[in-house]
Parts: sequence; structure tokens; C-alpha cells
Amino acid sequence: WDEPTIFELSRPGRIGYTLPKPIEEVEVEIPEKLRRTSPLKLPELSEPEVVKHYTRLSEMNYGVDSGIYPLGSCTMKYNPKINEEIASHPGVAYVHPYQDERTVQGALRIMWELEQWLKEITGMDRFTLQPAAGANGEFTGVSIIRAYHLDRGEVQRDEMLVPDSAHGTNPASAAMAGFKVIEIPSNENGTVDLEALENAVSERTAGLMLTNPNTLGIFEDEILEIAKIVHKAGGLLYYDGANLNAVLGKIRPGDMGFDIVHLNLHKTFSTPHGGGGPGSGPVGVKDFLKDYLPVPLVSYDEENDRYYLDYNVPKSIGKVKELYGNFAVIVRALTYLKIMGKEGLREVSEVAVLNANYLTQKLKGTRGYELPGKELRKHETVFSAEPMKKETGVTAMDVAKRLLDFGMHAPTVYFPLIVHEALMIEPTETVSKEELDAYVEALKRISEEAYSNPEVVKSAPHNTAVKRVDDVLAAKKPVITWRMYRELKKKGEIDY
Amino acid sequence: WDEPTIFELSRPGRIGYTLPKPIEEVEVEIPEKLRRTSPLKLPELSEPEVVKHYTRLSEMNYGVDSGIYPLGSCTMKYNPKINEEIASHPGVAYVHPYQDERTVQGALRIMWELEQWLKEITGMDRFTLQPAAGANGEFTGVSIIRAYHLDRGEVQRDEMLVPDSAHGTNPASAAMAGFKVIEIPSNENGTVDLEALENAVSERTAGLMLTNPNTLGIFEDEILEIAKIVHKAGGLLYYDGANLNAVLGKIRPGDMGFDIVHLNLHKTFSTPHGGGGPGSGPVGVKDFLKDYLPVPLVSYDEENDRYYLDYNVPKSIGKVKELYGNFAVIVRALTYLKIMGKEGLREVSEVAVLNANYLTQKLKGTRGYELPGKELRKHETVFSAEPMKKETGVTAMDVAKRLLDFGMHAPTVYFPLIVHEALMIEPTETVSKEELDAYVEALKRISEEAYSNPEVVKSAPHNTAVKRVDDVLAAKKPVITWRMYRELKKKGEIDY
Amino acid sequence: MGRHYIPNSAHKEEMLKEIGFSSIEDLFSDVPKGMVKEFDLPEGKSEYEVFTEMNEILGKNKTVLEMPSFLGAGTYFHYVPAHVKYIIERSEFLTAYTPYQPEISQGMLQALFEYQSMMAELYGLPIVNSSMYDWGTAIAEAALMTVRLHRGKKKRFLIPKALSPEKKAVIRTYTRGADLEIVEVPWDEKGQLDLEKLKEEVKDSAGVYVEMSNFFGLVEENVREIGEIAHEAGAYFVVGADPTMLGVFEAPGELGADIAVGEASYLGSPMNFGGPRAGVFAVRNDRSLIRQMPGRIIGMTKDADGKRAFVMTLQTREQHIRRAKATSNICSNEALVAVAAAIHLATLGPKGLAELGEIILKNTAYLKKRLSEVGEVPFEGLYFKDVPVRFEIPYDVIHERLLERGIHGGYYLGKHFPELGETALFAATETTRKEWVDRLVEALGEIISEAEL
Amino acid sequence: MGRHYIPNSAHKEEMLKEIGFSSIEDLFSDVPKGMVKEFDLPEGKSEYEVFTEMNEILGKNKTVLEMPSFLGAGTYFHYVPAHVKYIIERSEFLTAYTPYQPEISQGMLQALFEYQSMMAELYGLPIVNSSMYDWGTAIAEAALMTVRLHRGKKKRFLIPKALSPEKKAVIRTYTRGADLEIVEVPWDEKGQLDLEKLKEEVKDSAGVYVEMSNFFGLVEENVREIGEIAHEAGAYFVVGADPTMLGVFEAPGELGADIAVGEASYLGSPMNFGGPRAGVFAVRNDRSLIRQMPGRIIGMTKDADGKRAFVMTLQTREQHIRRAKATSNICSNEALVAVAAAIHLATLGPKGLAELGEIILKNTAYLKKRLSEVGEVPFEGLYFKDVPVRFEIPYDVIHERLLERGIHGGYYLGKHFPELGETALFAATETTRKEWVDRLVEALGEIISEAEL
Repeated sequence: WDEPTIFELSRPGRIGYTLPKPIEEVEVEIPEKLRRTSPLKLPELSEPEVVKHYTRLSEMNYGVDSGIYPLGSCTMKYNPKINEEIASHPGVAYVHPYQDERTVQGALRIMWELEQWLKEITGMDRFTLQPAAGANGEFTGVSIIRAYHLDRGEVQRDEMLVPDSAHGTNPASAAMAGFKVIEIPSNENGTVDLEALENAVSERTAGLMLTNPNTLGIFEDEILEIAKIVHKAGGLLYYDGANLNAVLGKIRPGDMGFDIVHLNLHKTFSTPHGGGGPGSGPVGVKDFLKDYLPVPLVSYDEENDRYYLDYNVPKSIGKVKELYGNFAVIVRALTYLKIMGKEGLREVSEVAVLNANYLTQKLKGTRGYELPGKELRKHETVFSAEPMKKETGVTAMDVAKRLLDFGMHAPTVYFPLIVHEALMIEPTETVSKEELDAYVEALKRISEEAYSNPEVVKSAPHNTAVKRVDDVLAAKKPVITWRMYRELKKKGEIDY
Repeated sequence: WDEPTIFELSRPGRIGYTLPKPIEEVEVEIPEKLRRTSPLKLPELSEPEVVKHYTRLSEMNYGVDSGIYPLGSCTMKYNPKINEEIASHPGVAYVHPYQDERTVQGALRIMWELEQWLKEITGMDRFTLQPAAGANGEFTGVSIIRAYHLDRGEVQRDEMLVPDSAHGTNPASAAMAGFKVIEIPSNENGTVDLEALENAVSERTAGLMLTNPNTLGIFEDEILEIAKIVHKAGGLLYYDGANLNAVLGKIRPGDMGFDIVHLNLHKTFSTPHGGGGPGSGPVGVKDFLKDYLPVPLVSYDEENDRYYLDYNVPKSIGKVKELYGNFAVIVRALTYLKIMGKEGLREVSEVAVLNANYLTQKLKGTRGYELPGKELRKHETVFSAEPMKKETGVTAMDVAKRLLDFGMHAPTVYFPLIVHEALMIEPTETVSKEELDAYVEALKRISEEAYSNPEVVKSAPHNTAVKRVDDVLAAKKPVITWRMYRELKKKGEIDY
Repeated sequence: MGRHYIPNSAHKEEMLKEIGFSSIEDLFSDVPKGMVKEFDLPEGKSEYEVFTEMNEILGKNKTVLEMPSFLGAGTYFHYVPAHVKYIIERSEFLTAYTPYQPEISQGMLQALFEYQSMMAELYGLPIVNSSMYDWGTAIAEAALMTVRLHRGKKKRFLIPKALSPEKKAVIRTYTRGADLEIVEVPWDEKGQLDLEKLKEEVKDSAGVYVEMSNFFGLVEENVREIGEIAHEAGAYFVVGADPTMLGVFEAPGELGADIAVGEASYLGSPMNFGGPRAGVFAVRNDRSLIRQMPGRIIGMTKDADGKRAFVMTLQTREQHIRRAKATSNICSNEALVAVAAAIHLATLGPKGLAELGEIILKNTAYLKKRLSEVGEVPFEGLYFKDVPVRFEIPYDVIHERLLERGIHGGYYLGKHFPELGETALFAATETTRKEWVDRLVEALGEIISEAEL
Repeated sequence: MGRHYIPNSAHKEEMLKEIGFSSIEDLFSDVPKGMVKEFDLPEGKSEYEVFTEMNEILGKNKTVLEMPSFLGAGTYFHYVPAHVKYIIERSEFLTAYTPYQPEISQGMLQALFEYQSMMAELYGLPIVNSSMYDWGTAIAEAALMTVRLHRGKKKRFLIPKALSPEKKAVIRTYTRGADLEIVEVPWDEKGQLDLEKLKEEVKDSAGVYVEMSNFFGLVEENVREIGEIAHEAGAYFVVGADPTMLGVFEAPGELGADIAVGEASYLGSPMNFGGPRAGVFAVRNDRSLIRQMPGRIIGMTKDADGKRAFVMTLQTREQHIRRAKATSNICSNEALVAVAAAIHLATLGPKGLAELGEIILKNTAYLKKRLSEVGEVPFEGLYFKDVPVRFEIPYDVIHERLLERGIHGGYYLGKHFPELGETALFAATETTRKEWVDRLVEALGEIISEAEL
């Protein structure tokens, strides 16, 4: 259905709020030049109307509880409800970050405990939980690399190596930290081309950012060689933890040779994605880098059984975000870890990998889809719809849109960039065999449609709240706010 | 969409639970004759599947947050979310009813405070919060009437008077308490026929159960005469509080002459209806009846500032439910009352009545609908679709079903029984003018359809998850459980 | 205050004008003069103020999370998985009412149908309604039903003496209008229902009620035999069972029950200081029983397209149709509590329910073993959840001393069962922790030796 | 443990077989030998055990509901209406990700569009993104943006000295890679930004940043003048504003801001020990600014049927397309926090937001008045939320003594602003209660006289 904007639902005079009275009814004079005179066209509604509006909006949105959500590289696993229950404890919500440490021992302990888990899971020696998201973590990591080299006087190390299959955030983060980004090509297996890497490293190399398994879902089996090459050249090895779900509880980045790791609590550790955030991107480092971490760290004084905020980080890069991190997300992740335990975590990666390979094998050979690179996948798989496009004109985007008609979320499309017409599918461990079978069925049916009746795919979706959305128009004629909409509409510049 | 039953989603071996280990791994021997041997075909699912299933089911259900829900006599008002937040406090959920009074002072105070509010709102002198629902409250009330008369030796008072417009629970409750039910007809205004009442009362009269305003939404303007007649005959006057929303904060049943009142916290006091319950049906009485109330009452020892469970109720009827009532519902109602306060409650009834009259006047005169009884309504209104049925064959049920197609909940239909083809509409105070206008618009459009294209109405609904449901078949061939379904299906006795 | 819930507060004048009224008071012109009055009630407050006020009041309750508690006696601290709460808080379930319009209520109807189906599996009887208020009212309604089944010619209903005083009180109040004679059958020296007494009393009874574990926590060994005695005497056999035991114990239907009742809120709902709860009510698939059954029943049927659909059914038994002749006056029931129970059962599955039963049995056994060190358990036998313990010193002294130590002891039995002396019921469930029990026993040891000095 | 979240745990053999593998280890055959290892981690626990364990740990936090607290300094105890929390817990919002597929994400897209629209109203600038991590990173991104707008030719960015140390630290870390020079402009004797110094420093600056109320809670009187100075020098003007003041204070856009930033989580989100939060980021409707803007932006457009629809737009600025040349690396943002802010704003409306601002001003004034009785407020002027108070005795002593009395005092300024001496920031919001302030002042009086003895 159509839900009007909240501005259209507004009626002058309606009230949705209650507020306590001020302590004292004094006149407080606002200097005339600062007093608000410009219009403030906020909507006016009663609480029942606000609730109905957002309830209806929510029903026009697809979440993990709605069905399979195999968005590649996003690890859209089920978010246990116990996480939410614990995160709604007053000891989370009603605690001020500047409270005396003696009054927040619970909060500090939670952060400290989470760090212990993450250290063992990654093979790192110290963690900051400050970064708000994966990219914020990457920036933290590369900033540490920069600080490390500068500290050692190696000012010339201004190149960051990034494979061409990397997440877009990797080069963007490196650039933000002041690095020149050098792209390393992949070989025909879909993994890092060792020769190209050998050629790329030099005394200017600051480090290599790598995801393992990579964005094709393929394990970099030459990882130890890669590490050797980079380390030998004096660079550091950075692990993008977006794909950790593939090796969780089985293999540690630290054992692969990585020096720095960022994790995504909202991916691997089951905290909800919130429609785009909040996430949390803790960064772990090997011992020799721990003096560069952001402040404060959380430390434990065993003698006095006391947790404290530790600002004693001599070469700290400073802060990448205000305060200590997305605490409410941290609480959820720790809850999850305690329930899962050692065996549970290993079960996660094993079944995540099983599910991805099951899907790969079941779909493989279907007309129009091609499987680039090595066949054995980890937690995700990437197909190319290039043959389909060539033969029928149906693109990866069309396939994605048609999937929506079957009540399923689309895969990530057009990523990784090295695969044409990429369909990047990450089922995660929390979907069932029947859901996988149904997904494969749908993709096969779409293939049949593409070759028999391509129009039905090209014009998809048909069964959704809105038909295919015109994003070209959106960029050509930006309408970013309700006020802009009304103005443009009045001027006749838009016809919707 | 169609959601399979949870039994169909079951797959052997799946697990959705975690349980703590037993304290000690001892063998506990269950006597062979008591050990379970019969099959226990419960579904086997993982937690994500359970959550998806019930999330999808919920999306196939219409609630107060989905849109207008003007079910007559049910007071489907908005349920403030603060009620839910308070009710989820650990001090509600994790408290055992037999705890030492000193450890449940908060719970007892809440019950006591609610009683004080209800006393002032109704003009009664003492309340029990024990009844679990309106009908349970009615049974409590009529049991008190019975006990009162017996106590006074008036064993012959075995007749309970009930107007023909009464809720079905009134006669049913009276019968359960051992009364003979005498029906009092309504006059052409839709109110109690005084002459008939005069003729009905006698030394056998135990009391009169009355709703005011009545189920037509019409205020019994002769209520003081009614009270006089009943009291003079030695009967008691019982107030069915289902319609209290019409007079809340303005008029007190006690001032109308009632001796006993039951309230519906889930109607008037904004606690959610839960798809059919839990509700809460407190019963209040005038001073002379308080010794008959169920045990325990909640009393306050001012001297020691202590709330306690009071079992000292000399002539108590006993218990109508285990323990003390639906405490979690009570908490919600008190939260609501504290926010609303005196003026807020009055605003409720004033706007509820305004909304009902607005709708009445806007709809009045529409072809096919007739307004029986007096025009001035209180919180609800009843139209008859009798002309429409006669002229087009479209029934009240058809109108109700067609409303569903417009995304609106239907009114109560075929009640009160004294109105043919009744459409009983109670908008409540929490809907907006635009929602009322849209509802009237929809009813007018249906009228047009009935006279131009009746089939579209008769075959409604068209846009719902399922088409019109065959309730005749359901009663003829009852299928009450999944096991029955499978058995009947196997035998070929059902074809769906 | 309050206007934030009332959109048209802002439009009263406009709306009145539109329908030809000049003031709100005009809408109340039919009310007798002087009846409208100013109420003596507090002013409204902001949500924040009420939030803090209610939090402070509720903070005065001491919860079983803060204080080890051994209370049971019909209310138990079970753990409710978070997703159960999460789902029943979804407004589509929470804020709906009775599914009078099945076409837009398939979610609630199907959820209740699934509840009925799962309870039918547990209790071994195929016809289950969609809930009564609680176990106690379910027994009371069953008693009334057995009398109706005998067309009122038998007005005697047997219950165990070792039954919850709460339930007894409810049964008595509910059956007074129908003039039932409620007879209590005593326990024998083993704490089991006295079969000889039962045989003496059963004549002319409309029904016999027994629970699979009695109020003292003792598993009733002769349920099947009791049913046979009832049936031989022409009485209906009503069996009560805690659903958490039915993963390991035989279904009431298999033990001969015509009607089975129980407490659904033990699954999926917290204690809530005693409410809401939900009564299970199940009967044999027999037209005569179904016709006399109280409560709402959901049935499967098909829609106009022949597609499977759900709907309330067999409504001709109910008050809104049959009025004074209805099988019960029940209207609002405990649907949401029933759905919570269903979600919990779907989560447990057969294996989980059996495991839960076993854990409770084992924890109860541990509690019994440890408590036997400091008091006397009056009856031998298998216990489920509750265990009675008799002390040599007054229990109120023990209770006080335990409370001082931050432990909440058991439920004192002496008031309702004076023949048991200074006995209290202590309870265990899957939530009971070893350290709690050990602390309790240690404290009891100290208290008893102090008293003996 | 864990299997309850993993349906196919029960079907591993079957699935492996179906795809021609013989064991799970086969799926990891490409992993170098010896790399798979046994982890040194605890065993999994049941949900109930973790529930009690986490409750116990969190119970060690003392909340501002239990203890009057006067902490502010960038984090404030505002009340979040219950319905805001309720809605953002709906799984359709909570568990979705970035709306890459607009056709099944219209709910989140529209909610974010509405967020942008409301923030545009508040800040008086028409282009708003759908959130940054927090206010601090929003300033840092704004600084980087002003440099990009100058094509890197100006690498100087001015910030007030009276700015939150948290924000300063974030700005410095964020801008180090781009080699920005961050210059702090001091306050004058009135506590206001020193305009003379500003004029001295502004030359060659890419941008100037100021907040409408500074770190000490002082309302900045010369925002418009500061903007003029910046613009005259060819610098972009970046204005920070607490959204809760914008119902009564002029919109940054009207005061000359090219870019405005703020903290969205002050509306609709609790403090959460500091996170999550959400940064507001708004700019003028100018193609050059829009092109350089960081973050996700939601736009309105139409669908294939010509119907209004929402979609992520202007993505060519973003990392997943432009990679190393993107305007920012941000990917996951704080969408849900933004939606919470939108719901809260929709609830407040223009009248509520103004009322909120007034209440805070009045409560701050009361706090200031009372604190002036026991200490010295170093600057005259209008305060919003925070008030600095200087004491004659060391603040750590005061802090200790207050804590002993169950009161949490203010934020000590001496560490980062030693020139202010023994000064602490005390804060008020709409949640501040009179009795708290009175208790605080009474306690301070006692502590000071004790110390003087």
C-alpha cells in the first residue's frame, strides 16, 4: 500500500508529546538575534497516529525475520531476541559515559570480557571497541599502520596495497588515512596474484588490506606466502573481518599472519543491522601495535578486581569516534558469544560454509549463470549472470528484482567488481535447507523465464509495494527533503 | 500470503531451545505406568524458524496499530506503549504471588492505588481486582448479589432482570450464578421500557443488570427512575462497565444509583486486548456490599505505611480466579490513569462521544442504512442495514466484509440483537477526524455498490489474505487440531 | 494531559459545528441534571514522570532474580525465552481483539489453532479450546460441565483434599450457583489419593477430579485406577496436569481422562505476581462433550476459493449467541498467554519438553535430598517441582530468619493443612541453581541449631 | 550450544552427501595444514544462564534512575518516549540492512527521508544525509569536506578552544591523513569565541567551526558574525547545534552556515554509556557542496508506474562506487538512531520541540541560580544544559563526598582546561528534578563547610 509522508498526515494543533513542567517558571531571555524566527515545519500528530504511521512503514520493509536475506558480504544472520532483551536493561540505557568508574563496573567488565573473546577468536593481543562500524574500524587500522611507520621513521611508506576484489571501504579508508592505494589484481582462481604482489611491494609499502576468504567467498590458500611477501617488504597485514563468519571458531587471522584485524559485530556476532546501522567495528592488533590503539582502552586491575578506562596508550592515534564505542551493540555481541561458546562458534562457520557450498552446487550448471574462480567456496558464493545477459538481455539487476517477487531478498549485485554481472550470495548459517532449496528453485525459474519470457524478468518486480524504482531520475533531479519535494512540485519540475 | 502451519515447517532433529543443565545428573525413576509412551508430535524447529513463522503470522493480523478498529462495545482504543514498557519491568514479571508482603510492597501499592482511582471514577466504595475479564467480573457481581440476598434470608430472590439489548455475558453470568433470567424489552427510543420493568419486578427480583449508555450507544436518561423501581422492589442495580468510556471522568455509575460495577481495564483503561485476552474485570461495590467481595482485598495500614493482602472479608463469596487478578494488566491501567489524570479522562469521554456522534451524523441518511432509536449517541452508534438487505440483498455481514477490502476493521455486526442487520460502530477517542471521514466514505461507497453492483459486496472481501471464510463448514465438520486435519484429510472427509 | 492520545482534541469546535452541535455539553444533554460532576482525582502527568514514579514503586518489589526463592505451590519461576516475549509484543497480536473477522485475523486464528493442536498432543485429547482464565477456573468449568452432561441429575463432584487452596476456593465459588456438592477425597498415608475413600464417595458423582502431581508435589501414582473407579460409577473423569511434566509423563487422555485441564502460562509467561495465566481445557472427541464445552474454539475450514483458512467455530455454545443458556459466560479469554505457550512449545519441541521435565525432576530430587538433611519430607514418592518439608520449630521463625539472610523460603502448609504441622512446600524448576539450594540448606541448618540452643 | 540458531545443524550429513562432499573438513581443504585449531574459549551456556549472568553484570552499573546525576558535557539524560523504542524494535526496521533493494525497503527509505526532511527544517539547510556516526565524526568529515572544496589548497581548519575534548580528539585523528592544521580559537573574557583572535587566525583557512552553545554550556552570541568573518576570508562556515535547542534558537542555515552538524541521538535514544549515537550532517543546496558531501542520502523519485517512491541516491560520491576517490569511507551508518530521532521529532512537533528547549533553558537557569549559591559560575551569559561552577576546594574531594551521599556530581574541567581551575560542568535537561538540584546544593554546602573546618 501507499503510506503518506508524515508531513501529509500532519494537522495543525495535534499533539503527540507530554513533557514535565520546568522546575521553575522563570523567564529566560534568548538574545533577539539568536531567537528562532525561521519556520519550523515539523509534523503535528498525536501518538496513535505516529505509531500507526511507523508501524505501516515497518510493514513495507523486509528484515531478517521476514525471510531469507542472503546479501553477500553482509552476513544477514538471525539476530537472537535475547540480545535485544539484554540490551534493553536499564544498566545499558541509563548509564552516562563519564560516570565514576566505580559506578560502571558492569559496563567496563562487559567491554573487557568481549575483548577477551575477540582476542582468542582472532589471535590478536589487544582490542579497541571504539569504532562504530567496519569502515570506521578500517580507518582505525590503517591509521595505526601509518602511525607505526611514522614512529619508526619510515615516512616513505605511503602505499597501501588492496586487491581488486576488495570491499570499497578498504581503498576509501586507506585514502582517508593519507595513503596512496595500489590495486593488486586477482588471478584466474579469484585469489591474489602472487606475482603481481611481489612486483607491487617496495620500501613504500605500508601494508596490504585483505579479506580472507575474499569477496568471491574463496579462501586465499596462499595466505602464508602473501604474509611473507608483505612482511618481508616491511609492510603490515590488515584483515578485513567482514567475512570472518567463514572461519569463526576454526581459523584465526592471527595464525594466517595478520597484524591488524577489524571485526563487524553486526555481521559475525549477530547484532542487528538496523536498516544500515548502528554497527560496531572493533579493531585488534598484535602486541607490537598495541601502543597505537585509540584511547581509552579498557583494562582490568586484577589485584583490586577493578575494571578501568585506560588512557595510558603512549603512541595512541587518538580517537576515531566520541567516547567508547557503540556500547549497546557490544552488549548484544557478548550475549551471543556466551550462548554460543566454543563449539557453537565453530558450528556457525561450518554450517555457513556448508550452506554456501550447498547452494553453489545446487545452482551450478543452471543456464545463464556462471561460477567464476574456484568452485570450493566458504561462507558465500558469487555467480555471474554474464551469459544470461549476453543471451537474453536479462541482467543481474533484473534477476535481483525478480527474486523480490518471490518474497526473497536479492543477493548483492555488481560486486565484487572483478565479476561481470555478479550475484553475490551469502546465506549464513541461520537459514534452513528448505530456504536454500527454495532460493535455488527461484533462481532456476528466473533462468527459465529469461530464456522463454525475458520481459517478465526485465520488468520485475511485480508483487512489491512499488514497482522498479527509477534511481536515474533520483540522481538527476535530487529530492532530498519534503520541503524540496513541495517546491519542485509547485514549480512543475517533477511529475510525481 | 499463505503461511504453512508450524507442524508442516517441522523437520526432525531441529532444535530451538537451550536449557540449563540439571543440578545433579541423577537417575529419576518414573513409574512405568506413568511414563509417557503415547506419541508427542510437537513441531521441531530452530529459533529463527519459529520467529519467522510467528512474525509472518502476525503480519496476517489486524491490530489497533494497523488502522481504525471500531468494533462496537469493545472500545478498541490505542494502547499506549508506555503501558507495555512499565509492564515489562522485572518487578512485574519476576515476582511470586506468595512472596512475603514486605517483599511485594510495590505490587500491593499498585493494586491499592488503582483501587482508589476506580472508586472515584465509579462512585463505589471498595473494589476487587481479581476478575480476569468482564464476564468474570459480572459473575463476581451477581454472585455478590446472590450472597447478599441469601445473607438477608431472602432466598426467594432468584430472578435477574436483563434488558433485551444487553451483552450476552449478562444473562450468561446471571445463569451461572444460579439466577433465572428475566428479559426486559426496550422501548422505541432504544432504552429500558419503564412500564415493562415495573411489571417485571417483584419480591423474587434479585437485581437488574444494566449498561449505560446501552449497547445502542444511547444514554438511559431515565436511569434514576429505573434505579428507584429496582431498589424499591428490593433488588440491586448492577452496572456493566463495558461502555464506561462514554462517561469516563464525567458521570459516575454510583451517582446513577448503581450498587455494583464491573469495569473492563482492557477497554476503558487502554490495556491491550491480546487477540482475545488477557483482560481484567475489577468489580466495585457500595459500602453495604463490601463484606461479600472475593478474598483477598488489598488494604493499607496507614500507621505502619504498609500494604497488605486482606483476607478479613467476613461474608466473602470466595474466589473467582486463582490469586489476585491479572496483575500485569493492572499495572498498565494504573500507568494510563496517572498520565491521563482528571482532565485527561474527561477528555476521553468527551471526544469518544464527539467522534461517535460525528460519525452518526455524517453517515445518517445514506441509502440503505437506518438509525434506530434516539439520534443522540454516546461513545458508539448502531445503524441497521435492514433497508439495504431488503432492497439489494446485501447484508450487514456483507458490508462488514467489504470494509475489510478498504483496509479497515469492520464494526460489530448482528448485535445488539434488537436491531436487525445491526452495524455497531465504536470509533473511540483515539482515532482522527480523517479516519472517521474515510470510514464514512467507505460505508457510503459500499452503499453505492450495493445498489449498483451488489455482487462485489456480497462476494467481499477481495483484498485480504483469505477470501470469505466458510464458517458453516467449520461448524459442520469441526477440525480443531492439526492431528484431526491430517486424519480427516487422509480419510478424504475434507477437500482442503 | 491525555491530548497526545486524542487526535481530535484539536478539532472539537470544528467537528461539533460540522454536525450542528454548539458544545460538548450538548452531546450530554440527555444526562439528568447534576449528574455530571467534577472528579476528585490527581492531575495528569508527563510520561517521564509516570515512568519514574512507576519504576520507583515497582523497585520496591524484590524479584526472584535478586533473591533466591523457593516458592512454588502453583506458581513457578520458569524461564521464558526472549523471542517468545518479543513476538507477543508485536502490535498485530498484542492489540488485536477476538478474531471476529477471520479474513484479517488469520494470524491470531492460526496461532491459536496451533496452540490447540499442541495442547492436544500434550494432553492426549483432540478437542482443546483456545483458553480459560486459569487452571482453577478450568477445573470449575469442568465440574459444571460434568453436571450439565448428567443433565443436572448428579450434583456431586469429587476433588482431592491435597489440592491447591486457591483452586478449591475457585471451584466452590463457581459451582455455588449450580448447587454442586464439592467433596474432598483425603490422601492416604503415602500421600496418594485414598482409593478406598474414593470408592466410598464416588457414588452419584457427576465427576471426579485428580491431578497428576498433587499440591504437595507428589506424583499421583494411580491416575489410571482413579479414572476406572470414576467411570465405573458413571462419573466423568477430569484430570489436571502441569504441561511441563507431559514430555515425560503419560498424557491424561491416555490415562482415561474425559476432560483434561492445566495451566498454559507455565510455558511462555512469567509469574507476573500471579496473572495473567491461561487455563488449558481439553475433551474427548465426542459430540456430547463438545456441545457442553465452555470457551472459544478455533477451527480449520476453507475460504471462498477453497483455500485453507481458520475461523472461530462451534459458537452456538457461547454466550453471545445462547445468552442465558450458554455453556459458560466466558468472552475475553487469555488468547495471548495461549499464543505465548504455543511459541514456547514450538521452541521446545518433543525433545525439549522431555528434557525440561527431566531437569525439573532431577532438580526437585536434589532439593528433596538436601532438604531431607534439615527436615522431614512427610511422604515418600516421586516429586515434581514441590517438596513438603516438616520442621521441628515453627515455620514462621524459619521464614523470618531466611528472609534476613536474603532467601525466600517455601509456602507454609500449616494454615490450610494443619494436620501436616510445621510443614512448608519448597519448589524447584529448571531455573533453580545449585548454589541457591546449598545456601538454603546451610541457612536452614544454622537457623535450626540456633533455635535449639 | 548454538544449534538452536542453526537449522541445518541437524542435516549436515545429508546435505554434504547431496553435494558430493564426505565431511565438513572437505569444505576447508583449501586451508593450509595446521591452521584449523581448537580455541581456548568457554563452553556455550543456556539462554537462561546468560540472561542471569548478564543481568548480574549490568546490575553492577548504577543508573541515573537510581542516583541523581549532573553529568552532561556532551551526553545528556533525555527521556525517550516508550513508543519510539517500541517502533524501532520492530524487526522489519531493526533487522534490515542498508536499503539496497528499494522495492522491498520503502519503509526504511521513507523513514530516513522523513528524518532528512525534519533535520532540514531544524537546521535550516535543505540537504541532509541519513546519518554519520556521531557529532564528532560529523565535524571531522565537515573539516575534510571544506578542504576538498578548496581542492586541498587550504589545509587549515579553525575550531573553538571551548570545544569538547572528545570532539577535538576525533577531529585530529580524522584529519591527520589529509595533513590538516587544526587551530583552536580561544574564548574571550565573557567565555564567547574571541572574534579578534578569530580574525587573526582565519586567513587561509578552509573552514571555521563553531557551536551554538559551547562546551561550557554558554550560548554563543556571535554565530552570525563568526560566519561573516569566515566567509569574508573565503572559508566555509560549519555550525554545530544540539537539535534540542533548535525549537527556540535560530536555525544554523539562517545564521549563515554552509554546513551544519549535530547529534541526532539526543532525540529518541538513551545514553547507552555513550553509544550508539548519530551525527547530523546538512549542507546548502549547492551542487558543489552536495558532490563533496559524505554519507548516504535518500531521495524521492518514482517507480515504473510513475508512483512516488524512495531510493538511495547520489551514490557516485560513495566508497562502493568511487573506492579510493570517495568523499568518505562510511558504509554502515546509524540509520536506526536516525529513525528514532525522526519518530521523536514527529512526536514533539514544532510546539513540543520549542517547549522542550524552553524547559531545558529554565531548568538550566534554576541549576545555575542554585549552584551560584555554593560556587562561582565563571562566565555570565545564557546557558543551555551545561553550567560550569568553580569551587574553592579541589573538585575530587567534592566528587567523593557527593558520591558518598548517592549523588553523581559534574564533569571535571580542570584536566582539559586547567586555566579554569577547580571547575566542573553540571548539566540539566527536562529530566532534571527540583529535589535533585536542591539535594545537590545542600550537599555541596555541607561538603564545602566541612572542608573549611
